Amino acid sequence: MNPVNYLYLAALLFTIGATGVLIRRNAIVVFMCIELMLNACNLAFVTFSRMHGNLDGQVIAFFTMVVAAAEVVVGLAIIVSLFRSRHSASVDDASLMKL
Amino acid sequence: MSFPLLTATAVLPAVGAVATAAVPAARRTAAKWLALLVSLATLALAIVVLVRFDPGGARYQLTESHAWISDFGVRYELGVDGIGVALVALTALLIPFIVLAGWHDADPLETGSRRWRPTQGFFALILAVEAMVIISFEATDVFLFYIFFEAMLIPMYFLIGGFGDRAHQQGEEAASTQRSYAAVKFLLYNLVGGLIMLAAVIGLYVVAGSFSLQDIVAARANGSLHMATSTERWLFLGFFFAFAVKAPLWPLHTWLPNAMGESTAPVAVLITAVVDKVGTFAMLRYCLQLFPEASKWATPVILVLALVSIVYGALLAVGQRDIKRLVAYASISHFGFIIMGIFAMTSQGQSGATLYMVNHGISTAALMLVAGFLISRRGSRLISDYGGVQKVAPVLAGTFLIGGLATLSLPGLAPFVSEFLVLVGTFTSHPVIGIIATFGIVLAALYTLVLYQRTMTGPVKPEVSAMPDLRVREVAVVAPLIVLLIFLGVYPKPIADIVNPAVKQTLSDVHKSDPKPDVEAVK
Amino acid sequence: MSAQLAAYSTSTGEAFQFWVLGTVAVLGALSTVFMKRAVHSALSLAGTMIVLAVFYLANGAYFLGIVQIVVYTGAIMMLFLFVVMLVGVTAADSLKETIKGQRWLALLCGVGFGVLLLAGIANASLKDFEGIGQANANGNVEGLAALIFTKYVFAFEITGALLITAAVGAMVLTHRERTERAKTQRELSEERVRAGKHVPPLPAPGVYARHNAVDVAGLLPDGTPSELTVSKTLRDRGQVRDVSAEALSDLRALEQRAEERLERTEIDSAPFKRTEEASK
Amino acid sequence: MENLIALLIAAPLLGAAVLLVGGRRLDAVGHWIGTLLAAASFVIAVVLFAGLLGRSGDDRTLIQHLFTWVPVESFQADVTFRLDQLSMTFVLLITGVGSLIHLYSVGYMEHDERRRRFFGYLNLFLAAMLLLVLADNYLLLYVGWEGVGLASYLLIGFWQHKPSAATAAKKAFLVNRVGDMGLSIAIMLMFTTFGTFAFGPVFGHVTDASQGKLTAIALMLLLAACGKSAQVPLQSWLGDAMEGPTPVSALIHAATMVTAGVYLVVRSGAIFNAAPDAQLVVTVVGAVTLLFGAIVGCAKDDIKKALAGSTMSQIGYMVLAAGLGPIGYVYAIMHLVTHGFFKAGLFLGAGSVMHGMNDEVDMRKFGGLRKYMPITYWTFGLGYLAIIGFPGLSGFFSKDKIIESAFAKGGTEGWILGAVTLIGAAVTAYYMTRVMLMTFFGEERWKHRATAGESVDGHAAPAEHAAHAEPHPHESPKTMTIPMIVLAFGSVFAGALFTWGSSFLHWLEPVTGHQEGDSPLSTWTITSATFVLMLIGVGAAYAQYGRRPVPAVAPRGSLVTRAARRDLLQDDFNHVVLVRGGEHLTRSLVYVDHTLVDGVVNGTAASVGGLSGRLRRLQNGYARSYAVSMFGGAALLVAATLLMRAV
Repeated sequence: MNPVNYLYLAALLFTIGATGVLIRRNAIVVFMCIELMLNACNLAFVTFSRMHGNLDGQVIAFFTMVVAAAEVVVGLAIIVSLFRSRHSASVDDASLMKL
Repeated sequence: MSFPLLTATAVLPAVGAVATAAVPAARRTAAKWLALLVSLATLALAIVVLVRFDPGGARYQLTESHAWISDFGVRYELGVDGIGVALVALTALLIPFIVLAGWHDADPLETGSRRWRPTQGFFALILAVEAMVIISFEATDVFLFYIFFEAMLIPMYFLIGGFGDRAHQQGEEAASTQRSYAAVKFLLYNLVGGLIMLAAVIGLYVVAGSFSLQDIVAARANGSLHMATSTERWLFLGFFFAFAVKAPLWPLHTWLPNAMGESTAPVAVLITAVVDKVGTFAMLRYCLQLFPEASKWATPVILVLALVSIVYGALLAVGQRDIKRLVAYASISHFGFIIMGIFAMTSQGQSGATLYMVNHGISTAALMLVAGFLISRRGSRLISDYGGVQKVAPVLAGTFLIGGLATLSLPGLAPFVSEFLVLVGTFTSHPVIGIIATFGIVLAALYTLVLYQRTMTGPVKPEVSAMPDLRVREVAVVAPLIVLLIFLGVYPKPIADIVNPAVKQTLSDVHKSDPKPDVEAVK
Repeated sequence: MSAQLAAYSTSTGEAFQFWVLGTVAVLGALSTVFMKRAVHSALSLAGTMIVLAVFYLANGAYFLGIVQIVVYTGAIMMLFLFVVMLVGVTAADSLKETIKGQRWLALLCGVGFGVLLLAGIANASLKDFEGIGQANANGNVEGLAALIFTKYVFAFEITGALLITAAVGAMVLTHRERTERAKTQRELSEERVRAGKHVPPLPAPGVYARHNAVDVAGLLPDGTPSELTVSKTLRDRGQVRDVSAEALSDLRALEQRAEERLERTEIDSAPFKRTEEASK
Repeated sequence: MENLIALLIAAPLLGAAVLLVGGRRLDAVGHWIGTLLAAASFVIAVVLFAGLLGRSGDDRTLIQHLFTWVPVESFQADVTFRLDQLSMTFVLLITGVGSLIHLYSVGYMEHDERRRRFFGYLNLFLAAMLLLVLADNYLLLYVGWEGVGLASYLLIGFWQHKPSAATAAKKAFLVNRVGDMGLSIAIMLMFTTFGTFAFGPVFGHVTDASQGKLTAIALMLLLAACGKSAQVPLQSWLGDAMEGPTPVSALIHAATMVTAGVYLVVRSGAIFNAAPDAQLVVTVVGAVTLLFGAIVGCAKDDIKKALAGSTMSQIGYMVLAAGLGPIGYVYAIMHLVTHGFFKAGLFLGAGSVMHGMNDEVDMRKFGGLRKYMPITYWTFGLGYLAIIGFPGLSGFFSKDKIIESAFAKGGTEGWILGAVTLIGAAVTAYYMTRVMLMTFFGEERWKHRATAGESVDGHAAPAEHAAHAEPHPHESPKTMTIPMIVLAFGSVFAGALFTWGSSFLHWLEPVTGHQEGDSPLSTWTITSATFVLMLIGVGAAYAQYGRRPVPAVAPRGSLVTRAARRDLLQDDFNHVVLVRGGEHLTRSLVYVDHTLVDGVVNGTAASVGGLSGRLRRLQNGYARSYAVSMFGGAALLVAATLLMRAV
């Protein structure tokens, strides 16, 4: 089997995640979908690193994880405070960017 | 590397602007004095430039050149020719008077009005405009020029929109709405022009590969840079449009009456006497030098438009009920003369046009500032609200009359010389247009004298019966201008000598020479 | 030594593993998106991540595989669950779309994007590949370390800084400044007295010794449940277990037996009446 | 000696500057400063005159070059003065009469609190007028030309509190501007034709220029002359100009400024000689104006307006003469000078009368004044005799010469022009006699009209001290009578002096050139014919106004009379055609500017605003829809890259 399949899988997962971001209203779920996309990317990186036979891809994936962790922390904090302030985790409720 | 004199003339007011803005609101008067001092210092520098400038010398003098955005060949290049130095001097000369005349225009309004008027901001903006105008007169790099040509709009926008006459006939609300309308109109008109010019500037860079005016002109002269006719014409139109909006040329003029009508008199003077000059100046420097062939190609149309401006502006001035708008339309007529002189393509026409820029600056300043003093006394811009002022305030009336006579270009006052030169210059190359333009002098007499008669003569209106005559500050503003008008009317030779060589070179760039008279009466 | 194998080539085993787990991963992803309850989404996402971890391992990224399990599935997803708990596992948010045309646009974009990606990968001819073996020759972790602490050291340091910043940021965001002094017990009780309701503490939940779970309402003397005894949260979530019915039936059964033993029939209805009167 | 020329102008200019800038502290002495400086200028003029007389006829031209004024390539305008016999004549007239009128004004304006300013303006006028006649090129002449226009504007409108005065001033300036337009076009034509507009070179090369251009130049100069000298069709301002104080009317609108047109034509003689068609037009204009003014003069009841009409007609004589070419130039100037004397005298007399009559101007409210103001009566009388050309007085000589020259033009033109001038003489006699009789003879119509003191068209001096009761006619103070007497002398003897051995002719000939025309009629015939016609005119007037009493209220009069009272409807024409039309034009243009030119722009702005309003809907604030667009964008990017790699 050709490891390119992993890439196909990654693409699929990424797309699913993205669609989720667009569809779901619950901020937490949206966030999860973002995580899903990140993971898809990681998979792609890892696969690439295998195909090129060097570890840089893995390093990138590693950094991605770290950044993702940081992002999750902050993002969840935001969600929490958002929920506190307006008692809902729906992204549509925070639609003040209107003109 | 000598002392960068030209940079100094621009930097000084810029720094002054920042400093003035930094003055705490409590020390409002300090800000005024600071602004006045800075403007006077700039005037001193400008005089130094004027003295250091050698009419017989190289075309561009006191030049400075530094690499700026090397990727696009944009350089910080300054240099003045005779025309530029004259206009720099004019700008530096007028600003102190504008500051002095606007001494109380930006004071906080009396209680009951919600409008906030940052005094030091007013003066800082004026200085900022001065800096930008001066540098755009000195720039010899198209891109550099363009930047300041556009940047000018920002302070002007705030000056127009932020500061109006303190008393207004239709009350504060209506006034502020009209003011913001005027400001936005001013901004949009000039921005549109600027955008089109930007396209042309980029196009020029694509074609010429350089932004340096001198390089391009030289390259065109020695044929190393060839422009396709159509390209040249499009670029010319792009530049000319922006300048015609700024100038303003009919039918792109309608922003001027609003802007001048709604802003305070000093700001109005700033618009018409200083900022708009950049437009006509740029026609002379950029349109003609960069695109000689296209300029000649467009001459007939432009002359006709200028002619329309002259007559149309004068006729509308006759029809105005509002003093400031009247002056504005008069200015449109005068700009028609200037543009006509530029595109007459004769040395008389172009020297006349340049002198016209200077003289019109001074005469309009005189007339408009006195009108401003008048308006500030009565709190109305309507001509019909005045009458018999001459009886109660003879000095005011007298100065107003002199300003008016200058506007109708009475011989002996400066504008006459320039106007006659423009007429002669046009007549020699385009007789019919010259003759029609001559009707302008009758119309000018009409609107000026009607204005004077309705406001100053006749029985004294009760509202003006208690009107005080000019105060010391106001006399200090007007008197020097009048002296200057008379002096330049009697002895314009100094300026003419500075301007003539530059005009001669411009004409040679356009490959034009004055038509010969039928009879060689003088050898 | 499957790891070594995996490092150099793809065995049929790996193929099999890919197809099985890949399906699982996709299903997990889909359910993440389409599950009504956030908790379920979280769990299915965790599942997907674990699968991915396995894939990492299969791709010879042993370190990442472990990290994936430990950090992601172990830490981050649990964090998610905590937040879900904080925010409240409210009734599932409806998947009904509120923004007009949003869903269709989303699907269109999604499908289009996916197709494009796949197409891109497809026509990027990636037939041959050299395994990770060389790189992993002297250990995957050592290899990574060698890279991270030499080539990517700055990035590494910066990410460290990022993490700290994030932590601080999270604290700042979630920290709530107390504006007024916290009330003491005494003040609270005095308040309650002044308010004049529930001067005594709320009744405890649970009935006798048979139920003492928090979700069981205490019974009034007549056996009907009292809402007061259950915490508000449970009430809101409708998770109160009502045991009054079986309690009554137990009672009845008890008395039945008592009668049988005492052969009392004429007065059998008395306790019932009493209970009924009481229940009125 | 040349250096004195600038002083001629400098003296009054200095006076103007001092008086106008000086402020109230000069109120006490202002008028004397002005008068002295005017006199000083006159003294200098006399000195120069003596100097010129000392020279031979041909080198009596002094040139003083002050500085280069406007140098632009071939356009070289210098401030250069040229004093030759022609300008000398004018300088003497201007400074002489000017000084006298300054003196007169001292008394006349005594009660006006703005007297200082008045003298400032008078000095300004002197300076400008001298500049006009001394200029050595047309551009400099143009400066003086408009300068006198300004001065006359200021002086006509001196009593600015009267709307009528302000309007009259404005009108005068505007009509003059039309003329000035002609002058400036003429200068441009000269520049294109000769490359210069200095007198010497232009006149020297006239012969080389094309006929058409010369005619054009000449006609444009004529237009200018018409504007300044109130010739048809630009005459309408002169009547209204009488709104100004009487000394102004005497100096500017009788003696000097209005004759500038004649000066221009005579000075440009070289050009006109080369353009016969233009000359014909000049004579026609002169002839028409001659009759026009005379007719108007007959109908006016306002003494000053009557005199104004006469001025127009007299200048008509001069212009006609100037149009005759070398035959007439000298006589045009001669009549100009004599007319300067007697018409100034007449105006001063009228002023004196008004001074004594509470500034009443309606002759129908005068009468029998000779007893009350004898000096005025005598001086006025002499002036009257002079103007009607009573034998021996100055008017007689100058006018007869013109009539002769008119006939001498030869051909039918000669006959027509001659006839016109003869008729003009008769009509002149008629209306002047009318003025004389209505003012100084007959019963005293000003008595017993306690109410009618209010002057007809508001000729009330600003500091109105006299009660509007019955006027008490009295002789004017010395400052006023002395100038009148001097001028009376002038009007009596000037003519004889000039013709004595045709001294004036010899004096001017070097400049203007002269040729004796051969008139079909002998001098005696013409003289006697003139005399007879004059008698007829006088007789008619006597029959109408001397024998029977003059009605205090003007009778309706015939159609012609009524038309003449309204300046032969010229003003109505102007009003209807120019003023109304202009108003409509400007109004409609203002409308156009607001709706069309501005409307286009505002329309664009509005449409853009609407469009953006719609686009705004996209910004619904939902993060997810933004995400959609972003994601879609990403998709498009991927597609683009793929396509790029595909192709």
